[in-house]
Amino acid sequence: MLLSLIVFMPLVSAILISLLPKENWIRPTALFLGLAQFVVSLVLFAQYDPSTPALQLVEFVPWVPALGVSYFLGIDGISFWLVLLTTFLLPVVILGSWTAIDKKPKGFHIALFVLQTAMLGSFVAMDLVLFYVFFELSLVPMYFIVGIWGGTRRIYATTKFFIYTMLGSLLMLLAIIYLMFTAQEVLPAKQMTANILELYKLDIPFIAGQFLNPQTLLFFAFSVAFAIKVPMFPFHTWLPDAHVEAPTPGSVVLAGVMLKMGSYGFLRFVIPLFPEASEHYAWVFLFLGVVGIIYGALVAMVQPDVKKLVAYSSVSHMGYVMMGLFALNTYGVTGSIYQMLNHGISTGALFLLVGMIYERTHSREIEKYGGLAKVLPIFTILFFIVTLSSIAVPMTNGFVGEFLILLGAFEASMFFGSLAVIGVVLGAVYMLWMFKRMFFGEEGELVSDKKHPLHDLSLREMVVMAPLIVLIFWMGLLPNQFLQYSKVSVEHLVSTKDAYQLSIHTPQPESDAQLAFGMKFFKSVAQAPEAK
Amino acid sequence: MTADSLLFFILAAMTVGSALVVILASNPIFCSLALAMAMISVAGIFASLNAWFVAGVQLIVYAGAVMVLFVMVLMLFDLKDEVRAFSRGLVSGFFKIASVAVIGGVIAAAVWMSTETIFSTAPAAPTVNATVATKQLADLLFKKYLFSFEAMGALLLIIAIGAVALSRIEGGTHADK
Amino acid sequence: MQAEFLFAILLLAPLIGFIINGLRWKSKNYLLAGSIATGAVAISFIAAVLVVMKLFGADAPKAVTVEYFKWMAVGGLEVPVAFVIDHISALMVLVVTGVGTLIHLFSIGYMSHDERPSKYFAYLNFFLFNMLLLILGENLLLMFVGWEGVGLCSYLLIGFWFSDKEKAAAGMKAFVTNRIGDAGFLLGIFTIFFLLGTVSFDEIISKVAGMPVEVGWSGPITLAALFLFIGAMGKSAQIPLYVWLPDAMAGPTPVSALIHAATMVTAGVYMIVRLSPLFILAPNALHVVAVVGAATAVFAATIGITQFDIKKVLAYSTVSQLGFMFLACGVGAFGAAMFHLVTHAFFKALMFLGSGSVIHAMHEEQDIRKMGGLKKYLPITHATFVVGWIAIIGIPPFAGFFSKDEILWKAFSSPLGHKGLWAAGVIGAACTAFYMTRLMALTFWGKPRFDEHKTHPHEAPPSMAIPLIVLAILSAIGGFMGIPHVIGEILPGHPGNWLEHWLAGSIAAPAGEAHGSAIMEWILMGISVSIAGLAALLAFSFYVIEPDRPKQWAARLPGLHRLLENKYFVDEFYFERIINPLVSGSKALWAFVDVNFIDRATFVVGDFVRGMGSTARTLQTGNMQQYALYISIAIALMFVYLLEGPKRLAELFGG
Amino acid sequence: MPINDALLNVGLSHYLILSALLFTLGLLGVLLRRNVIVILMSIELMLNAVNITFVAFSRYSPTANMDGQAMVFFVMTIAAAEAAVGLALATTIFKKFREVNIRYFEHLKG
Repeated sequence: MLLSLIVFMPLVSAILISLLPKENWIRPTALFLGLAQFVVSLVLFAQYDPSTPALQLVEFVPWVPALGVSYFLGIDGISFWLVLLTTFLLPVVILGSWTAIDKKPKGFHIALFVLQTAMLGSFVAMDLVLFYVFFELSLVPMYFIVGIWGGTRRIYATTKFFIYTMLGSLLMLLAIIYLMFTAQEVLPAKQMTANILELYKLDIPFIAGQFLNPQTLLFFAFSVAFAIKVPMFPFHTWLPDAHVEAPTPGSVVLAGVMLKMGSYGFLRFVIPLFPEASEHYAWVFLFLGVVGIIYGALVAMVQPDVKKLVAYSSVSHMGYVMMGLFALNTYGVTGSIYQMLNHGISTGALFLLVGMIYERTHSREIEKYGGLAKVLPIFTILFFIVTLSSIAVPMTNGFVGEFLILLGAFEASMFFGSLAVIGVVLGAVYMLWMFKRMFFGEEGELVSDKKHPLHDLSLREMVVMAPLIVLIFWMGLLPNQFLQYSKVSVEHLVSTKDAYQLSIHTPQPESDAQLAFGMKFFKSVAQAPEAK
Repeated sequence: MTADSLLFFILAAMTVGSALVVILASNPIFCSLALAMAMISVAGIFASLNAWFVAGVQLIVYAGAVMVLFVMVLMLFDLKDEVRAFSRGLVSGFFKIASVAVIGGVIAAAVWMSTETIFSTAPAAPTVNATVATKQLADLLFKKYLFSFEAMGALLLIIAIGAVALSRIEGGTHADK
Repeated sequence: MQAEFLFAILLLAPLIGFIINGLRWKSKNYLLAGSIATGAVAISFIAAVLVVMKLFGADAPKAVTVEYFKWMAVGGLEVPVAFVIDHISALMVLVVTGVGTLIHLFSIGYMSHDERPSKYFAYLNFFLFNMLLLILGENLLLMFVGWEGVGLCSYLLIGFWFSDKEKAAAGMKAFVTNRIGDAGFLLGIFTIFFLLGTVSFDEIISKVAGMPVEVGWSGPITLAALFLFIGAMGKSAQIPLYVWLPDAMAGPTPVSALIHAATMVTAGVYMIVRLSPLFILAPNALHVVAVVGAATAVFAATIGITQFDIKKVLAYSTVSQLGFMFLACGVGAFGAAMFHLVTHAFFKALMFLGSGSVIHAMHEEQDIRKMGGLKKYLPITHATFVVGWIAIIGIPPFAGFFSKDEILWKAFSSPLGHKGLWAAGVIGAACTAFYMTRLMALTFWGKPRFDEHKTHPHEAPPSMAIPLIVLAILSAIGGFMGIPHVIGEILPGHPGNWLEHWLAGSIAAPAGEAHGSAIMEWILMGISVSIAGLAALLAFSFYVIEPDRPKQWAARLPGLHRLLENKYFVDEFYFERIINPLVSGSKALWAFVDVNFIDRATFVVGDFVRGMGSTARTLQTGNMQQYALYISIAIALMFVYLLEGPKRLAELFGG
Repeated sequence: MPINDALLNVGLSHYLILSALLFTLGLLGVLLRRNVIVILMSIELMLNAVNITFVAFSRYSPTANMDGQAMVFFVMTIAAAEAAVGLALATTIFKKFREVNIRYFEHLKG
């Protein structure tokens, strides 16, 4: 029941919020509910067993038996951190948008919570149709978040976002239906099914070098859907628009979690379901990943709008994630999972910071700033730390992910791996150049404006940033504590990807497990360094 | 030509002729009068088919009640001769007539082709006494189709209320806000 | 005491200093901040000494290693947080913490008028922490952490006065240029890891021990060595990545002394020495190292001749001296490289601090054309600077002589060496002697060229003078740790080459016979010293005896002078040919690929759908009769279909 | 079927063809006329055509069943109801535009 609780608690919260009579109750209630669902998700630490690759905390209820569709939830090392990242970011976002969202706060928070359910659902759904439902459901609240609380071109941006993503997922829907029918024909049960564990057993025909064969077509149908969501290089143009127009919390959730639904999809569905095609066409994704890294960095470099710069940096960072995934080795995949978390945290933090300065000056144009370091020292320090994380300086989280990805990519293909390293340089170029122009030098017109003096971060804003900063260093200094949760699953995936199977883990009844969950949590953290 | 067939052809000619007037006359009053005529002719047709009761109802309900309604509304509007009785558009007009012709033709062809096989050889059922026939009809309506009959009643009630409500709305859907 | 404990103190003391000063970054109390920072480094130094002591003695271990916890463990990659002090890192850690302490001490006085002394000391401490990580890290990855960390601190310290756009830009330039090197370093790590399956130095060295020497260019070890050398190029400012170092002089002068002369920039050399058993297997890579080193040595020295900023002269001098160290590495004389690294740390730190003292005295004036005759105002600074000057131009028995001469001799005699490399080294040394003498002459000697009534240069306070004196002593005697055999033999007591002995077990030596005899060594030594001496005399005559001569020569060789004064137009070249095209190309990419191509392509799809929609929309007029028409058409068609209309018609007309 | 026969023996076909004729005329009226009231009248014509069919089938079915006639009642009821609502709508349209042209129904869209 834990997973259902985690997934649907936000939905219940949304209903609760909708019943609130007074406007000024909404934010505290939302924050409380957000924190509550985060705390509930922490129970995962106690219930989750990192030593097995099997699916855990499984819930299975037939939904549409005739089609083999079921309400099937489960979690393993691949989705473990993504779930926690999602639940973690919600309270941060709510607190971060305390003053940024000034109209219709009720609707906004409802949308945020519904979105939360959709995102969590797609991370734990182990049934393709259920996954698809959650995957698509996530579009709706985001559509409204950008479309109602966004900037001036919000309608354009939100429509573009919606249609782009929708288009890809329709292809995926076709592929899902095809898979379900294939399962009916091929599997011994002779029954349609969307159960991913059953579908893993399919051996879909693949002919190397030919495009028109089932596995290749299915592979690309799924890939396009997820590549748009990630977004990978040629499908990325919705992202900068959506990010620039989205309100700060929207950007944070979009960059922090929603993009990961794409890369998670690759890991959960594309690679295990279509192993031959994945291997055969890995070079396409390595290539597009490299192009994304370099292209994103170059274009980010010349953006006049700081939010757009961060958005393009997302394209670059997600390029790393794609490279890591399609390195198809332990280093790359582990690095990718790590990089997903990093990106969620550091890009989320960057968007929050950009939002904070935007609230003060109502401008995002880099040229209008300058000399902020003198005026807003605390803001500068935080921004700098996040910048470091974004450009993957060692001892911050970014380094671990990027290093592992590059290591994996280098093993998979020396050529692409070496090219990707250029991104390391360019990343420093665009971030530091932006940093220099905004924070150093003479004070810009917005900064020196005596009529509107800038105030340094308030206590609330510091509280928002604190957990992110702590995580940046924690994940950078003690990565093993995080890596150990996904280690077994990743190794299982990589080593058996040609015949990937996932069993269901049935835990020994442990009566004291729930009681001692706090103890166990701290023990697991304390033991982390020794874990192999 | 027997008397029956003569009666049929006269009634049919009256029906079709008055229907033509309905759709061609430019003055709505003429239209309504022609419609009344058509109703009466149809009642005659019913009678020729031995459906005496239905023929009576046709006269009372249609030629009586419905026609009165039409005429009253027309009087209320005080409409003159219409300058343009028919809607515009040569092309669409052509399509309209063509499609109607096709429908009519196809139906006629269908009748032509199918009656032979189904009923033409079958003689008309033996005529029964009008009283018996009406009794049979009542039996059907109040037993077999009781639910539908009652539903009809409810429908009529709702329609009556709805019509009153609708005509009382100020400005209809375009009420000035 | 336990090694774990000592290492912890050694590493954490600067980190704690950083945290304390970092938390009170707003404080203007420079004395307190400086004391905390200096104390932290001093503690670190003491701990370092205590650890290094363990290496002495008859049955002393070759290295002291401690492991704290696993940092990363993924697949076959296991990266423990482990540290080692062996004979190489012992040398380095002592230099870094020792010279570091002195420079911290000096900084107290230097930064006394600054707005944010606490922040400065925090950065300085953090730098030291990272430098120690770099030096002590037991694996390549940990070294890389320090490697990037020192780059970061360098960025922060160069841009310390960030309100000045130029200085902020210099910081960024340093970081980005370093990053290019770091990228190479990363590739080097990858190559080594996939070749040997480990990143630990100990295991790398034991695994390469049995490997044959690679002949060609494409072998994995050669590749790894070249990748790593790219890293070294960035950090140690070699051609073509040296451009950041002269600009890095924008930072406070003690920073230049610590980071950009004594410690960080030598990290590349240190790394190569550390991996010498690997490099020695790739002679071709070593040739590259040697040639780049020699070229840099000459190239930077020639630029140094025409610079007028006191710190810029020293910066180019540093680049040039680093070139010497790489030359040494390239010819397989890793010991000589280490030796020069140490002596260079002494005398260059001394001279930077001296220049800091001068700048402090002249109220932030850095142009040597506006100095002159400072000898009488700054006697201590002058005296110590003279020691540094003699040391760098290589007059025996000062430190520079021994180390530089060993490099030159090895360049000549090593199996990997070449006469051309030797000649380049001698030219570099001559240029060094010339520009250093010029610097001395223009700064300290001759007549003052500043307004003596307005500017009153004052001698440095003791906190600044003490480090100068200590470093001067070290510069004077530092060379005796590596007395060449030929000299040792004629000295009383026959002192051996202690350094060579100390490093013997830890570094590799090139296979093959050294050529050249003791007589030859004497002759070459004589040649190089006399050439340097002549160059110094020439400079003396140019700038002290006949101050007009430089201008005459500049007029006589206008092309060369312009070329040198503008630093061979390298910065301009990079700017015009790399940075500008990159920026404008990116703008074009954005405009064409994103906006005009991808977006337009998606719009085409959208417009197509929209076009179909608006075509279909014309059917939906809202005209009820039209709708009725559609219904009737549909019914007609349905009837025709149901009654098999076409078939019937065919029957009707066909047969 | 010889023409004489067709004239003498009136059977089901005759009624059905009459019904078809009436129906098409009604349809033409619906499609071509502009006056809402006339259109309503045309609809009545079409309904009557259907009624003729019902009664004719009822009469000529071999088992003389009355279901067809029962249906006629329902159709008539619906027709009456439809006329009532249609005329009410026409009244509202007339109130607004002082005319009962069908094109004003275009304005009924939300």
